[in-house]
Parts: sequence; structure tokens; C-alpha cells
Amino acid sequence: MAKQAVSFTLNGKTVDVLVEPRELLIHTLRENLNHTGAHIGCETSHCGVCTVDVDGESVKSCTLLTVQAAGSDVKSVEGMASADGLHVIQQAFVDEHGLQCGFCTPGMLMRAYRFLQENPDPSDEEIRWGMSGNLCRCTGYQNIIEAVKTAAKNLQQA
Amino acid sequence: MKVDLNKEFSLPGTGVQAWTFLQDIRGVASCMPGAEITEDLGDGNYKGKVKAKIGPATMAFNGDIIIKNIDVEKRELHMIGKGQDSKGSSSATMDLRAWVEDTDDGKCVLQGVATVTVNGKAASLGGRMMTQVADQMLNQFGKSFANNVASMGEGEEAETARGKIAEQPAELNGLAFAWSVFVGWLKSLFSSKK
Amino acid sequence: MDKVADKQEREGSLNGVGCSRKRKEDARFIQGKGNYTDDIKMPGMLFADMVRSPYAHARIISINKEKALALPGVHAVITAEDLKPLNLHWMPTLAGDVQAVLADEKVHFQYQEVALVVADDRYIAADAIDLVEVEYEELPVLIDPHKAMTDDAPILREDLVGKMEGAHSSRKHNNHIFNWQAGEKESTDRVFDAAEVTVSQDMVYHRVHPCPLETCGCVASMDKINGKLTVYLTSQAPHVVRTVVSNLSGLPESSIRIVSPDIGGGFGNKVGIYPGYVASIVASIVLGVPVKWVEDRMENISTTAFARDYHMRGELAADSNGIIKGLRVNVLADHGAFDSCADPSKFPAGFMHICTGSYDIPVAHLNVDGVYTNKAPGGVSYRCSFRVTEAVYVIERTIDVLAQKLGIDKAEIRRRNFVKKEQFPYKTCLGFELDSGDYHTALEKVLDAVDYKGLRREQEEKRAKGELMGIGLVTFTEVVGAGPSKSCDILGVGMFDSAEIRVHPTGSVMARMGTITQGQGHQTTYAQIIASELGITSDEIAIEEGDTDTAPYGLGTYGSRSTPVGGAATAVAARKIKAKAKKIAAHLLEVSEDDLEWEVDRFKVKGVPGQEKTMKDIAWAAYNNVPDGMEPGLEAVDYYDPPNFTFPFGAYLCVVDIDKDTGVTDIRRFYALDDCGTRINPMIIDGQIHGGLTEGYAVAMGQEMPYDEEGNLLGNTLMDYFLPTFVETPKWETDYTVTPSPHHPIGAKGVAESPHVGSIPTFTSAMVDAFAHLDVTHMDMPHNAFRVWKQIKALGLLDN
Amino acid sequence: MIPSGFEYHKATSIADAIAKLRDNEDAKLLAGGHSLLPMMKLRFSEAPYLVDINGIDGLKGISIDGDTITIGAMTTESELIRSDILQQYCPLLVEAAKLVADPQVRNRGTIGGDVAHGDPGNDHPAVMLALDAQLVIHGPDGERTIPANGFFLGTYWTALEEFEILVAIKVPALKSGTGHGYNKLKRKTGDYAVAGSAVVVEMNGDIVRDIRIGLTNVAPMAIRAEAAEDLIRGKRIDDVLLKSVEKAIVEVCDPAVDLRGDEEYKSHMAAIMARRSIIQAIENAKE
Repeated sequence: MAKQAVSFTLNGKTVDVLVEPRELLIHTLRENLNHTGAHIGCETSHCGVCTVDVDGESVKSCTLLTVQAAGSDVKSVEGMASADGLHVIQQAFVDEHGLQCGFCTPGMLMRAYRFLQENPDPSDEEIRWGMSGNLCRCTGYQNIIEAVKTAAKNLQQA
Repeated sequence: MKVDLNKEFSLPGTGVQAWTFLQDIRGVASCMPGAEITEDLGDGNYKGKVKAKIGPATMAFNGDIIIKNIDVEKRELHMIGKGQDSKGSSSATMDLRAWVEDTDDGKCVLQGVATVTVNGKAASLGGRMMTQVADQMLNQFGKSFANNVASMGEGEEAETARGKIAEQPAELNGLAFAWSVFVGWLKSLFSSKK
Repeated sequence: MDKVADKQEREGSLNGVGCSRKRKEDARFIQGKGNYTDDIKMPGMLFADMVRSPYAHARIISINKEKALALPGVHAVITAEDLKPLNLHWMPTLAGDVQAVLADEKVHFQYQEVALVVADDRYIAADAIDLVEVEYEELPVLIDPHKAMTDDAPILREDLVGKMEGAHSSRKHNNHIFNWQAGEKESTDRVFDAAEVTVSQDMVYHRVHPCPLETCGCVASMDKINGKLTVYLTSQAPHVVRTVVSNLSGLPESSIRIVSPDIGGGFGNKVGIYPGYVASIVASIVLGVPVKWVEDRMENISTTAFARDYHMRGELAADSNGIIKGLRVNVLADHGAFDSCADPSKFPAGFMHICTGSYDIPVAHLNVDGVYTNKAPGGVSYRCSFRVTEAVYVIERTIDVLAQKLGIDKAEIRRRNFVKKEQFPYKTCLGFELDSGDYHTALEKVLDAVDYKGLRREQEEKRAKGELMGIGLVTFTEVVGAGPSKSCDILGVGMFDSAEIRVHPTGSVMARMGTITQGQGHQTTYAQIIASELGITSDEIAIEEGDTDTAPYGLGTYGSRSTPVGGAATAVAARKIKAKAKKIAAHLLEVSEDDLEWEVDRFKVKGVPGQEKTMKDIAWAAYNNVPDGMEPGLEAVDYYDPPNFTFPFGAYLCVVDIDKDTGVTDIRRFYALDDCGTRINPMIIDGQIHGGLTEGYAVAMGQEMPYDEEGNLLGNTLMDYFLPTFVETPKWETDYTVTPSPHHPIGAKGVAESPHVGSIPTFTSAMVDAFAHLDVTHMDMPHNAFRVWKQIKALGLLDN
Repeated sequence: MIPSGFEYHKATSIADAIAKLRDNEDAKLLAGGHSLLPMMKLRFSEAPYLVDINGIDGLKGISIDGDTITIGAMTTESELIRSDILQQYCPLLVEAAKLVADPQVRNRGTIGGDVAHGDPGNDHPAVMLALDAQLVIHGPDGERTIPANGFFLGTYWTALEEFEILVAIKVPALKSGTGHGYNKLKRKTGDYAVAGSAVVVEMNGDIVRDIRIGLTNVAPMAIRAEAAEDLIRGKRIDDVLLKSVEKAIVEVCDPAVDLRGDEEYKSHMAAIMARRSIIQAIENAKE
């Protein structure tokens, strides 16, 4: 199939890519744009390791065509930290030991980033539901919940 | 995945008409939307294909049909259908015995016993849908078969039936089949009795 | 006072053993800068994808590559026929068997590798595999291991016909792999014949898959100019892979570089050497460009490294007080089509003979038969040491059955049979020497913490109301840290491990180990060991693993062997450095070594305040001012061959409530006490335990790999295969005792696998306990709602 | 898992989408894509042409006019959950949407896609039946509105004709004396229901004046448990009646056997879910 030119914003910068219609956003990010933070885990939209933020919503980028992202504002884990340093959520994951092998972490962080905007002061139960689209095999989630709580607290103080 | 199926269909025509139609492999195949015999290899061996579609799912099977036995006395057909999907990732086999029995009202029933085996990706992933898709295919096939048998008669009924055959969509409701559709077709012949 | 404060401050600033140091590796992971295999890109790299069999057992009549090769962008389609001239169509497994790299004339399991397609990108490769036409002739399928050795069973391994001497024993049947026994059969049988009480319980430890979130994959790159093969791959044992690749390819090990980059979870899935790796390496050698192959999730679950599939019978003989007199365990092990588990050579059933557990059992006999079936090959250790999960399951289940039969509380029967603290080191009747333990203390601590008596009272009340509540209890002992070379080897290489430490002139450190982290945090914890040993802050200690060009040879990370073996090597290597440093310090301070004492980060002259040299001072001197006759520099290597295994233990308790209407189970409480000896980093230990418990929960409550009679694996995506989410995962409570290993340099034992090993029988214990008053003695896993409801119904407990 | 090639068209209007469906053989609509794209990645679907209907004006949004709530077909699950109108006038839809898949999937998945896909495991069809929703459909011959009851014909099979598009859903706003309940049993987050049930009741004191019971994933399509409804209509609920209702529900079920359970289990779970929803519905009708 003929390739199509697609432009979107990635972490604040405009990017232009040439893709087949069938190309999945996760592949464009990883292969084409060298943003390998988001990973591929299940490919059936169950694991969430490919989670990025598209137009203010958490999205599983393995189940979105790149052509569908045309004109969108895409944020990935690579855009979380700023010149001032780590994002509060990133720091909370370190402080609470919210990651082990690190494979799910970029997706987890991007989901937490959006979730805490949807719900700035969540209970444990709300975190469990709000983060339930992201699987982790290492941590048993317990410290991720702590990390999200810590981040929530620190974000509110900031 | 292996499914044993038994099925009984009441038909509008006579036993003789039904038996005549049952021996017409091309005709029987045509009752299944999307199926066709592509080659007659002689000696009861055929090549055929089924393009199965339902909703967004499609699957194309190429395969062999082998007529193992035709028992005129019992009006029974024994055939084996074997197919592999064109991508080589799934396959299905059906071992089928079908026969026609007369009923007291001068009409007849089509009886069938079949074992259907599905292998590959379709078996791994299709389990959730297999039975249900098959069940809904049943009505479609049954209607077609019945129409064909009815059309063999005379008069208005047969005329109407012939009309219905002509209207029959090339695919199930223009929607057609899931991945399990080949099984669906097979199973539609002889869905399990509850 | 100031001196004490100063010492404490210096000690604290080391970030050494015992502190919850934040992880060194996190910085890259949280910023998306991890470097996993699929993140690696090389110039000119091609992509490989695998054509797989839809059948579990079939003869390959023909393979037609033409249409695939005609697709633009396709470079090669490789089949067994292409590999035959290179003699690479079969490869050795780590278990003494061979495995087809690409199916050679027939396929033995569904999704077996048939042909490798290499193309410009993964999209074209995916299109091309659909175009490879393979014609099969179906063969009878063998799925039930109990039918493997019957007279009319189909012959699976035609390559083994007539070869009745297997790698581990003679074979009784063509589908037989091995028979392995431990203990004394006759004396055990005599004990059973004479026993006051005996119990026998059959149980199936079902087939499951470790399913790390990152699947297996590799990037193979043959540099034809320099004759060097570099392979990045998801391996828990890169050095072993290099040895195997060298043996297979004929390239010297010095021309092969294996790199395990960041690994997205292993859990045993990444110990083996898979056809995809070998085929990709061949493709790179043939095509002269880098080739990447990465499994998709279906391929991962369907083909690489399943675990368990042990069909077990546990039997105990006891007196009427519940004192165990003897143990019999019989196992039928389903290895699938090839025996590609990764046990030490002498142990085809791993350390199944740890099945005497935490108990003082006078005599025992273990019999294991391994068989082939038309299922995916393997039998790896999924977050456990070799078959320890199965061993703990069978003893913990069977002792519960005994308690039930005798009407003795399950805590009490354990108390009565524990190996006592004063009995250590304790030699088990099946041949292990348990180095240390304090089982009574651990158990009582748990029972007190949860108010066990109160829970039992509550259970009584609930039962009176017809409600289902269960209390599970397990007191397990693991054997990890393989292992002493005298008994443990992989492909003839002893299971030592290694560390190489270099102290730089300015006192910072670079250390490399033969192990490889997959989330355990080695970069953090090994540095803590060195920090405490050498008095150098762990923040200045860099740890590298996984690159065979730079790291010393090691056997890798699985079976909780990193801390017991690699950690020991690290401590010993550091002590070698410290010994040299002491000599240098004596030289600098112009005193005898005997006059020196060590304090945190420096050598001090005894009784002379202010006369001291810090490790940093010594490091500088090591490069410019060493005693006469001493070679300069400050580094050491240690290949540590442990004198024994280590034996972590724990006491776990679980409370479940079961909804009678639906069979849905609520894990109300799970209390896990672990004793892993010296605790290097409590934060990481807790994290490992949370993860292990969660994986145990998954196995016990939901994971399964059902095959139908035709050998189709039903459910090989994450839609069906149960990985619990945030919502299902219970909240864990952790606790600990500390019983250091007497033979480990720092007393550590390993921890990551205990929670998996220990929790699984705890869940089953709790589930069975919910029905124990109705004379249920055992329920096979997984305890999903559907199966539990069936049990409820069978007992007539449904309201209607 | 990579889809085979296809052409892609981002539709500019409903008419444009219908035209493209008509003009391209085997063209499929791309709504949220969370059913279609996984099927395409598994290559069970190889649609050669996708018509993307994201971004068409008028297909999104929730409005209320008198007693009728209108929901655009492309309204996402997340938008349903966030909707104040639905919270207040149709909380059943909110509760059901919360149990669909997971947060990310709910951000893309649409109510129209869920209803029109015809998958018996989808959540909204049973809710549509319980709510007695009306479905607004556009096709080559114009617009038609049909009741949800009768729309679901089988697995992947609905009353949508060729080239038709579901554009909106109309549901009645909650009246006083009306209550709803929703229960879904699933193995884990993101899985299809083992069984689910949506119930709407209209009460007259403690007498059930009217009731609609929708069932999820226990037949080739979402179904109404009409025999069970008949047992309840005009009655006061008690344990004896609920037992016979459960029996009637088990009778009407014809579920597929898979790893989630066998026919017996799923049918019984449908009955349990329905019982819980009925009790819940009557409870909140009183409030």
C-alpha cells in the first residue's frame, strides 16, 4: 500500500513520518522516531506497556494506527523529565521502588501521569482501578500504588 | 478441537428428492454461502474452497473433499472434508455421515453424524466463538438445503423456493463468518442437539 | 561520642549491606532509556519471523518457499533442509536431549518452528510467513502423559528409535526420557507397611508459563571482515549461550560475543536456548547482515519454556500423633516434545528431592519418570530453583492431608515434625544438608501476627452459618544457589559464579559478574556488598553484567543463585582486595599488618588515634607506592564454588473467603514471613517478595495451558492467559526473621523465588481448608471461580 | 502480530463514510478499533479498506431532550463515564461502561462500536436491551430508527444492513420509581464477561410494574430473559420468586464453552448476576 505522510506532535515537537496505513503507532515511535521507551508486550491491548498519551488521554499505542494520530499531541515517557530534572512521578517510582525489570515502567508512568490529572487525590482502590490497564510481572503492584500515592501527594504540594 | 455433532433437519420434499440433492456435492456445497467446488478430480475426489466471513473476520480455506462411500440402500453419504486456511495457520477436518429418512407425512428428514476437528490458530483463539457461529450458520444452511429440496418439486411452493435460492446472499447476511467459520459451516450441517 | 557519631556517619554514607538503597538502574528505566533487545538497532538490520506448525504431530510433505521469496523485501526463507549441510538442524538442549532448530521432516508440537523468513522489516516478514506453503500429513497425537508409555502410544521421537540409553538412565519406551530416583525404596516401603497411619494424595501441578512482559528475542550480527559474531539476546545465562553457540558453530568462543542487554523479566523463560536464536544466527552468518528476531506473545506462550506439568503422588507414613515416619513421592513429568529443561546435568528432575521439606523425615523415596508428549518442550524453573516449587507443593499438600486425617491442626502437625533449630546442619534422608534454619520461631511469629486462634474461631462461626472461609498455612524450605560444582553442572560447566573487581586509583570501583539481572537490582545490591566489604560508597561502584566480552564466565541468574553464588564471589573478591589493601596500609603506616584494625572504610593502627589510611588513600597508593615485591594495582577476581546450597525458608498464611454463588475467591489476607539470611537491601527484598507472591497467586488461582486432544494450545494470548492486574492482586503483608547462612561469606541465602515457591501451596491449602470440614483433602489448581464452583456444586452446597 | 495491508480513508461525513463502504469491497468501519485492530493483527480479519469515522462531526456527544437522552455512536466509554447527564439520568450506562475493559481501552472504545460489532461478549448490548434503547441508523437509503430489542441477531450479526452505520443511540431518562442494576462476572480486568446482566425495573410501591433483563455473553448474542421478566411483572419480589426467576434465566441461556466455564456454570452465573441486578434495581428504585 502506498505510504502516507503523517504529522503529529511528539513531546512538544512536530514530527513528520511516512507510513503505510497499517503501521501501528508503537512501531512508528520505536522504529521510525527512535523513541523506544514504550514497549510491546502482548499486542492484543491487554498489557499496557505501549501506553502513551494522545490528546490528553492514555492510549495503547499498539492498537492505534499511526495515520489515526495525524495532527495529535502525543506524549511519551521520553518527554516526562524536564530541564529541571525528573518529573515528580518518576521520582516517586524510584523512591517507592515501583519498578524492577523496567519493561512496563514507561507505560506505567504515562498512565500514572494521566491518571493523576484525572484523579489528583486517589484512594488505593481508585489507583487499582485507574491503573488496571497496565500489567506488571515483577512488583506485584504494591509499590507502584505507593509510588502513585507519593506522587499524588508531592504533586499537590508542588 | 474436536466436536461430535448430531443433527436432524426436516425437509419439505420427498425422501427421493432429498437423496438426489444430497448426492449433488456441488449443490450441497452451494447451500453454504461462500463455498464452492473448484475441481472435480474424479473418483469422488473434489477440490473446493470456502471463503468464510463474519463481521470483520475472514478466513479462506482450500481443501479436499473425498466421498468415501455412497450407500444407495441406506441413502447415506460418507464424506471427509479437509481444509487448510490459505495462510497455513489453521486447518479443519470433517468426517461426516449423512442420510435421508422418510417421515410419515410423505416428507423426509436429513440426519447427520459428524466429527469436526480444528487445528492451529483457529482452535487456540476461536474457542469462544466456535459453537455460536456454527449455530447461526445452521439456519442459513438448513434454509438453503430445504429450499433446494423444495425447488425440486412442482407448483407454487417449488417456484417460491427457486426464487429464494436465487435471492440467497453470497455471504451470510452480507456479514458472514468468524474465524471458526469453516467449522461453522460443518457444524451448521449438523449442530448438536441439546 | 564524636568518634561514634563519625563512625556511624561514615558507615551510613557507604550505602552498604542492610540499607534500603535506591536502585541504581532506575534512572534509565524511568526515562525510557532502558536498552532491551528489541530496542537495539543496527545498520542494515533485517527482521526474521517464524513459520509455525498448526499441527501438534505431523509429517512435513513439502515446503514451498517460492511465493514468499517472490515478495519484494524478502531475503531468505530458511528450513531444516538448508540447515542440514551445516549440521545445525538439531541442537543440544541443556538437559542432554536434542531439539529441532527447524522441524526436520516432522513437527512434534503445535506452533513448532518450521521455517524462518528474513525480510527488510517486520511488516514484510509477517506478510511473507503467510506465503510459505507447507503441506503436512497428520499423525496421531499424544497429549496425556499417562498414556505416553502404553503399547499403542504413537512414537514421537523417531530420531531416538533404538536409542534406549538416555542421557540420564535407560529408557523403557520410546516416549520415555528418564527414570530418576532418590532415597531408599525398600526401607521406605517397609516403613509404610508397618505404619500406624498412611495417607496418599494424587495431585497435578499444571503446566504454566513464566510469561515475562518482554518476550524472547535476539539480534544476531556476523561481522565477516573480523570474523566476529555478536548476539544480543534475552538470556538469563549469556556465557552458557556463548559456549553452546561455539560448540554448534565451530567458532571459537573468543570470536563470539553474547550480550544480554536489559531484560524485561525472565522468571525462567529466558534460560533456554531457542530455535529462533539459532536460526537468526545462521541467517546473519549466511546473509552477512544483522538479523533481529522477536517473538510475539502467542509464540512466547506457545513455544518457549513452559514450567511444571508434574503429575505427582505424595504419600506419608506416620504414627497416630502425626510424627512422620516416611515419605514416598512418585512423579510423572511431562516434558513435551523435547527435554529442554535447564536442570544441572545430574538432576533430570532438578532438586525434587528437597521434597522432605522442613521436616525431620527418617526415610523417603522419590521416583520420577520423564516422558515425551506432543506439547511444547521445556520444563524450566519458573521463578524457582529446579523443581523446588513442585517439591514444596507435594510435601506441603501431603502433610495437610495427614493433619486432616488425624484431626490435628495444620500448624500443630508442622511443629511436631519440624527439623529443630539445634539439629542444623541437618542432613535430609534424600541427601541435602540443610545449612541453617529456625522453623519454629518463624511459624509462631506468623501465627501470633494473624491471631491464628481467632481466625479459626471465626472460621467455626462462618461454617456454622454455611459460609466458606479457608486458612492456608505453609512452612517451606527451598534449596537455591546451585551450586557446588561437585554435584552441579550445566553441559559439563560447573555451577560456580564469578566476580571481578577493580579499584581505580581514585578509589572508585568497576565490578563485573557472571550473573545477569532481570529486575533483581544487581547493579544496586552487588555494589552494597562491595561497599560494606571495602568501605567505598556504593555510589562510586559501577556494576556490569551480561557482556561475555567483558564479564568473567558465570552460569547466570536463575534458581536464586545470584546472591548465594555471585554475591559470594563478589564478597570473596572484595576480601582479596582488602587483604592486599591491608598490606599496602601496613606499608604506608610503617607498621605490621597485625597492628592494623579495620573500621568501616579504613585501616587504623590499633591504639594510635589518627594513624590510619582510608581505602581511598590505599587505592591511590596501590598505583604508585606499593611494598617491594608487590605488583601494583588493586583488583581481584573470584570464581566462587559454593560448599553447599543455601536453604531459605518461610512461613506463609493465607485467609480466603469464597462466594458460594459464583465460586469467586477473595484473598482476604496473605501474611508472608521469609528468612533469607542476611538482608542486603530490605527495600528490594520486599519488592521481590511482592512480585513472587503475585506470580504465585497467578499460578495458583488462574494460569493454565490447556491442550485439547489434538494438541492445540487453548488460550495463548493475554486475553486468556491469566496475568493478574492491579485489581485482582491481593495486598501482601511481609515479615522476616534472620538466620544467616553459615557457609555464605555474608550469610545471605537468596529471596526472589521463595514467595513464588511458598505461596502456591499456601493458596491451595487455603482453598482446600475452606472445604476441609466436608472431607475435601485436595483440589487441583488453578482455583479459578469456575473450578471452585464445580467443587461447591459437587458438594451440594448450592442454595437450591 | 501485524495486520495485512489496507487502504485507509478518514471519512469527512456520514454520507462520505457510507459511500466509501459502498464503493470499496469488504470495506470496514474503524471506530475505536479495539475489537477490529486486534483481529486484524491476528489476521483473522484482512479488511482491504478501512473507513475511519473518528472525527466526523455529530457522531459524538451526549444530549438530553425531554425524556430522551441521545448518545452519539462515537462517544467513548470514558466519555460515558464522565457524563453528568448520564450520571443523573441514566446511571446504568455509566456503571456498565466502568466495567468495560480497562482505562486505556475505554478511552478509544465507543458505545456504537460496542453495540454494532455484534460480539455477544460486549457489554452494551444487554444494557441497550434493558434500557429499551432506540438505535438510529444511517444508510444509503437514509435514516431509520429501530429498537435495540431485535437488533442483535447472532454472533457478529445484527440488524444493520450492508453499508449502514449506527450513528446514535436514544435511551429514556430515568423516571421516578425506576431503578437499574448491573452485574458482571469476569476473571480479570480486561476480560469478557463470564456472564453479565443489566436490569431496569419500574416499581409501583413494592410491586414490580415492569422489568427488562438483559444478559451478556450467555448466548450467540445479547438476549432478553423474557420468561423471567414475565414471572416478575406485577409481583412483589421474594426469595421463592427469585429462585424461579433464576431457573428461567438458566433455561434461556445458550453460552459458548471456553476457558471461562462450561454451559452449566455460565448459565448459572447469568442467573446469579441477574438476581443481583434485580435486587439492586429494586433497591435503587426506592431511593
